[in-house]
Amino acid sequence: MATQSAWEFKEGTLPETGTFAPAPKNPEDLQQIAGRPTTYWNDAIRRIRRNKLAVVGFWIIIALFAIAIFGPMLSPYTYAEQDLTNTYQSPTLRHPFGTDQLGRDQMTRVLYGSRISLAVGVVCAALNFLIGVTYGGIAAYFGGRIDDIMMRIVDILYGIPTLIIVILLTVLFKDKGVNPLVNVFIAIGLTYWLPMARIVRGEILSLKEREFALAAKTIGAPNNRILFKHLIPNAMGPIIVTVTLEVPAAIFTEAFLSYIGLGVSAPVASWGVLASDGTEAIRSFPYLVLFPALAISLTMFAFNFLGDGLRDALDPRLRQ
Amino acid sequence: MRKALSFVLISVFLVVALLGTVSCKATKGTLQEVTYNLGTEPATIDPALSQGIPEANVILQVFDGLTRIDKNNMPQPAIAKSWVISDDQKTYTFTLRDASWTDGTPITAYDFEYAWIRALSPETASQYAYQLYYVKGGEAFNMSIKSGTKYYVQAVDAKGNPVTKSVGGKDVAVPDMTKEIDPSKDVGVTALDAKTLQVVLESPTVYFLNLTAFPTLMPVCKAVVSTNDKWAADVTNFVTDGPFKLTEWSHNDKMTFVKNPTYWDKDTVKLSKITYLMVTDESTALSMFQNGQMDVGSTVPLSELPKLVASGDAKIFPYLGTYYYMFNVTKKPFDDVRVRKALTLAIDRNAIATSITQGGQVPALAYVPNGIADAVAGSDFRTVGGTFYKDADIAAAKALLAEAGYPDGKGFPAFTLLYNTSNAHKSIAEAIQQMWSKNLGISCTLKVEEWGVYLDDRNNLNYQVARAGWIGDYMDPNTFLDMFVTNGGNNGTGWSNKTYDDLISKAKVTTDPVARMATLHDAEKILMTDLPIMPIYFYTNPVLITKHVMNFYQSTLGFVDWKNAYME
Amino acid sequence: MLKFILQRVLSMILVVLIVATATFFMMRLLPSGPFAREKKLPAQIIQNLEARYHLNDPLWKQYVDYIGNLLRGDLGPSFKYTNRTVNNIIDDGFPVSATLGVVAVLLSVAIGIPLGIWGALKQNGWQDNVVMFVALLGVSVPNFIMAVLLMLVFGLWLHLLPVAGWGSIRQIILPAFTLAGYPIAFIARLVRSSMLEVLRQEYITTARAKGLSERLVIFRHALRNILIPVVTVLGPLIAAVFTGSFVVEKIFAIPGLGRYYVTSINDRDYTTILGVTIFYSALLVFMNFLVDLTYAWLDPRIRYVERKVS
Amino acid sequence: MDETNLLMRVDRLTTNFHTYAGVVHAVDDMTLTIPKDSVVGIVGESGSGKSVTMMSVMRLIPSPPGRIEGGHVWFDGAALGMPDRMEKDGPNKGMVDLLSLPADAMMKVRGRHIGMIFQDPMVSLNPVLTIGLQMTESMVAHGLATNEEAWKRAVDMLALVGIPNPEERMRDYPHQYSGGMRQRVMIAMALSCSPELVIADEPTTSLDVTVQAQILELMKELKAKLKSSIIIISHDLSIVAGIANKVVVMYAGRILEEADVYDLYEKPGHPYTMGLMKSVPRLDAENRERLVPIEGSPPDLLAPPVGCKFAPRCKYAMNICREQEPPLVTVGEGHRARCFLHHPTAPAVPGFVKVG
Repeated sequence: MATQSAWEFKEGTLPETGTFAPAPKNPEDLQQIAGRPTTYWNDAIRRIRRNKLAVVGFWIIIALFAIAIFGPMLSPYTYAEQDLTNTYQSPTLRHPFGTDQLGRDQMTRVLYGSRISLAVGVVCAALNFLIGVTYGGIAAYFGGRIDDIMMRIVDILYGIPTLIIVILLTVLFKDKGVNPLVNVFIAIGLTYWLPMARIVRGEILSLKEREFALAAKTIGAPNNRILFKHLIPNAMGPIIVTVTLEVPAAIFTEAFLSYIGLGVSAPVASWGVLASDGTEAIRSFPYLVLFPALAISLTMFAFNFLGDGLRDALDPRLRQ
Repeated sequence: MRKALSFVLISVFLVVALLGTVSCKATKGTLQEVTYNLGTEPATIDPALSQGIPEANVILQVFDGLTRIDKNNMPQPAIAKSWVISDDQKTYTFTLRDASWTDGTPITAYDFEYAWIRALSPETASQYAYQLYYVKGGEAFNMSIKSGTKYYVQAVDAKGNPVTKSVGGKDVAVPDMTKEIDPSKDVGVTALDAKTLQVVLESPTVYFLNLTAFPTLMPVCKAVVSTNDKWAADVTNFVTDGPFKLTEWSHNDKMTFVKNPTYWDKDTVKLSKITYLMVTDESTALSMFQNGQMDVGSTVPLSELPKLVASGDAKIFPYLGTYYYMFNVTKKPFDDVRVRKALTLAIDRNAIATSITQGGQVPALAYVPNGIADAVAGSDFRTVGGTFYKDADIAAAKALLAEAGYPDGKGFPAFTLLYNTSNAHKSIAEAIQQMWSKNLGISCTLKVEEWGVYLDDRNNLNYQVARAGWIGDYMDPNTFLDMFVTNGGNNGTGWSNKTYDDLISKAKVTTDPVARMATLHDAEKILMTDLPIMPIYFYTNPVLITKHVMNFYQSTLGFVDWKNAYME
Repeated sequence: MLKFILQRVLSMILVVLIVATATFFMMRLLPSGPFAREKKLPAQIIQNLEARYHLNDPLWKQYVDYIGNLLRGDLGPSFKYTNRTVNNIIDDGFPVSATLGVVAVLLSVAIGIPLGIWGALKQNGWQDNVVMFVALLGVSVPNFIMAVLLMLVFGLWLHLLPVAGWGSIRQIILPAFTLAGYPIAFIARLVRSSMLEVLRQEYITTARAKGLSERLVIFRHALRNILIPVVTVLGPLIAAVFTGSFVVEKIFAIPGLGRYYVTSINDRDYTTILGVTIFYSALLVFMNFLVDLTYAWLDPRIRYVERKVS
Repeated sequence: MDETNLLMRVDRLTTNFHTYAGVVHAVDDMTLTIPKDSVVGIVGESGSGKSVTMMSVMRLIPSPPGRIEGGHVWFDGAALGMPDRMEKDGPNKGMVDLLSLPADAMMKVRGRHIGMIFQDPMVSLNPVLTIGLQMTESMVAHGLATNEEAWKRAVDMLALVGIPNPEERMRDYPHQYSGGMRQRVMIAMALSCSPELVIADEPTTSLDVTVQAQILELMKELKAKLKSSIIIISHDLSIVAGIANKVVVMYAGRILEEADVYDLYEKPGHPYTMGLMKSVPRLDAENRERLVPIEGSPPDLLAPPVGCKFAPRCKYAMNICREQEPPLVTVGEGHRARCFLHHPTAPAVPGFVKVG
């Protein structure tokens, strides 16, 4: 057996006199080990800062918003300025993203387009959280008839053709002086929370039968607390995945909406509009679709990296 | 796990690779077979119900009318081998040749009579019935009200306004039971015998022989159609008389035609098989064309057009149409002709045609497009009429705008330019927006609308400036000019001019070609002086076409005829 | 159970009727009608057309007639395609769309689930990043660009596959992959995220401690616990994909049902709008019903049979 | 100790967790012996490394972030039936190092030779699979029985652990069982393959007190019937005392004291052990002292204190305790402790039996 039977001291030193004297009590010492005060949020921030991809994602998002705000101001061109003698120019130093069918600087248009597309993305994500998560959560948590009615409403909204609703919206908002982006938000808000509601409901249906939820219920925690503090945080994985995947879909839906007249009017163009317009010319002028598509992809990657990092950081079960 | 994934990936690639070993391109040789992209599913193959170009491009291959348009856009004898026109130019007597339907029965004048009456009867609800309004009594019959098995004129009150009754909030026309219309007597189409068809017109119509080649006026086999109202639902009962026979119709996918062995002029027909595809996406159509999956395509992506024209893969055909913007003359500031003229002069049509549309479009400095014969043989209405203003006459435009009270655009109210969903319309609108802004200092907002919303707004004068386009129905200036009469269904601008209305009415009854054309020139001059519309360019019709296709014909109305085409 | 199914079937019929009613009245609010043309038709011709399709009846009567016919399974004549009925259109289009849909859904599941599991098992490794990249590409490249790219690369440049059209198995591949792009990504991401959570559960440790192979641990113990979000996504996905995608069918020139969802609205082809909408929503509520039944099978703790009346 | 009677020896095991915040030394240089047919208790507060040690033995440390950095887990090669993997010579002759087994061989050890009972029966059973499947799959996976045989044996096992109507309840799902019943199922499951060693990780912690007693009673009964060794892990010294022959006290990833259960009670060799004894209710009614919890909380393993890890909380800490970590010294027959108070020059402490 490797049991030590003799006293051995490090560095071969012999204990000095006083070594075995009782050490003075140090209450701070006890305080210190009693735990450095790491709050939930401190801990989450610490975790997320260790996640390199999440940090990269975070900075990309900051950069994107900075570009959206300041980019167009710095460009020597405007998004509308045409040069019909200089159409379909391949990328050059003067026009790093080339020029479009009207000879406009594609880079300026992409920079400007980020304003709309990012706004659409953010609003879509917010609506998903506000409506989709709450709605699905409530339906699943209360279950029974409430669930049945709430989910049948979702089915109905899924079933009615969005295109009809959208065209009716264009008629409704015509000449009302409403900010065109608001119309887009309404149109996206009408449908984009539906998948989220269904996914959250599916998750909560299962989670609410789990032990921790049942336990919370037995100790008499109020419903909204169980739902929002116990159940929904545990469904964060699918929620974040859904949000991050709905956002690009919404960005492209905005392009479709503006195509049929709901949204900002030409010559302002969002990334989605630039990409779908560019697709028509993809054979000869692929750069027209490339740059807006890259911008959308970059945004998606950034949001996903950050989303994953956030999920990991906020997940109560991951803390040790 | 890795295994499962690699399995999936490997099998996917294997499948792709295996399927890929067979190349898609089959050598065609000189098979007399051609594949054409119709672009869209035809709404019908029943001539009476034809709605537009895709339907016409099917119907014209499988039907032969009294006349057929040749490659010079002139009507030639077809089922009618000859005709006699009365001195007052109102009665046409056609003598039919010996020809037969695909079921072997002979084509008779009764078939024509039946077909035209059928197209005109209200319950058929033909959208192109108005092409038969030239026939005496045609319009009245089409407007009549059926009660029981008989047709009656709509009742009118003392003031001459039609009487209606309200049924569930809707106004329904009331028949005048004292005034019956008997189509066999009251409509001017009569089969005198099996081979003689007499047509009486409301008024002399110089282009009537062009119209008899129009899809709505095609004969149908009375024996089949009168007994089977589903005769045009599929190919089995689809009895026709044209150069080709429809043998397959896979909806939204393709149609197959073969040479009709019973066609009277079958020796002229060289193609043995035509396949129509219904590829709506322009880019896909181009890919299929480049991949050898089609020989001729009716659409070309704008951005690829210059390259394709240069390489010879696309040809530009003339098209009888004008692209223009309309002004709502009932609203300020467009009630002022100087404003309209300033806006018309301030745009650079040449730049639009060469840099944006890029399809050989002609800058429109008048309304009626090129390609319509004038009174003198060989002359063109447009050439004779000349132009009415200069392109990009910015100095004049500025002067006019200042004269109207808006020097350098100062004080010019903000307005909206309306167009319908399409990237081409968008680009043109964006360019014109900038031209007005740069050249005149006036700003407008662009507004796009879904087709139906746009039409509704346009028809209700709920716009300020709107994009529009007009494609001629027949080879005569009238098809362009008569729409702008006061309250004309397609006027759309609120513009009204008494002299203009009179000139158009006069042209309708004038039989002398020279006097008639002069009247129409006068009318166009008024229109182009008052400018309720702002012509931009004359359409063209680019077509993808391989070098192997010979004698391909596409009329300036956009109709394709494969009768004389062949592969080389 | 029987009572639950009966209740659900009733509520499903109700949902379809509500969708039909809402669509019926909303589409009639759309500006322009089925016979609006740039070249306006003469008033009397429009009158004849309206008479032919009973559009001059009072709206309530049109509605009652329509619902009556609907209950008999008659969806009415198409206004646009004059010789065809809406039943014809669905009969022709649905098998095509559904064929493509089956392939696309199988691809989504067969690729999405393994990809997601792989990513989770190799969390934060390069494999995981590859999965993430593929998935995000599938999402941020929308299907109208994906379709054109696939067509250009595999059809036009490599000559491996026909660029478009319908009729052979080889013509299914590109559109099916286009359709599957988004669901593959969605499913892979959902599976990865749920799998990461499930793999941390104690019962997975228990299973491993029992000496089960990793394969059994994943496929028997973990997979069923992660399928709820996947099945949730699959329900509406199947309904949507089986009834066809407008973009994919248009770009690949596929004669499916999907094109009618947009064109019928643009054409104001009222009966076709209603027909395809009702068909889709019936399929949708049915799929969601199956999803709910599947939940109870996937997780025995979820029970639907007991429904409290309060 | 009789070397031939040895079932398992954990030898200088070190397990670290590489987290975003830094490296956590969860188990540091841990040595532990498990004789055949014995019950060894491991006691310590949460985070002391008890569970991590056992998960390391099972090689079920989640990786990343966990990593076994060093040491061996020697297991009786004859019991494993792996003659070709046994050490041919040396102190570990006849033993197999579990840590160096290939993954598939290790798979055959888990469940078959080492069974494990987890802390929380509520979450340790798969909620979506029937009890029957979860009971039988281990036997089937190890090739010990066909499905039918496994079913029969599982029913017997359920009966053995006291589940009424076992035949019917095999078709039930975990949520249809109460917590105590689920723990019985867990025990039956762990024992189903008759493993040589059963590791019970806090088997009663999440149960209420009456059920706790029942489960412990059940384990004692089973121990008598079946010839397995048991490692019972608990933060509660009293629970361990009732069942174990030998007790190991762990703190901050280290053994602080290891002794025969009677020795430990009679002559606790570490102030921490003394603290533990005061902090838990004793089942024997005589000792009705007021419970005295140990002041402070376990150290942050990301930045453990220098010297003795317990020193900051130790009433008797000396200067040296803050400078150097005391070695594990033998203080009696099979009794080892890690404390400088045993040093000959250290002052005497009331209640502390010094062996120096």
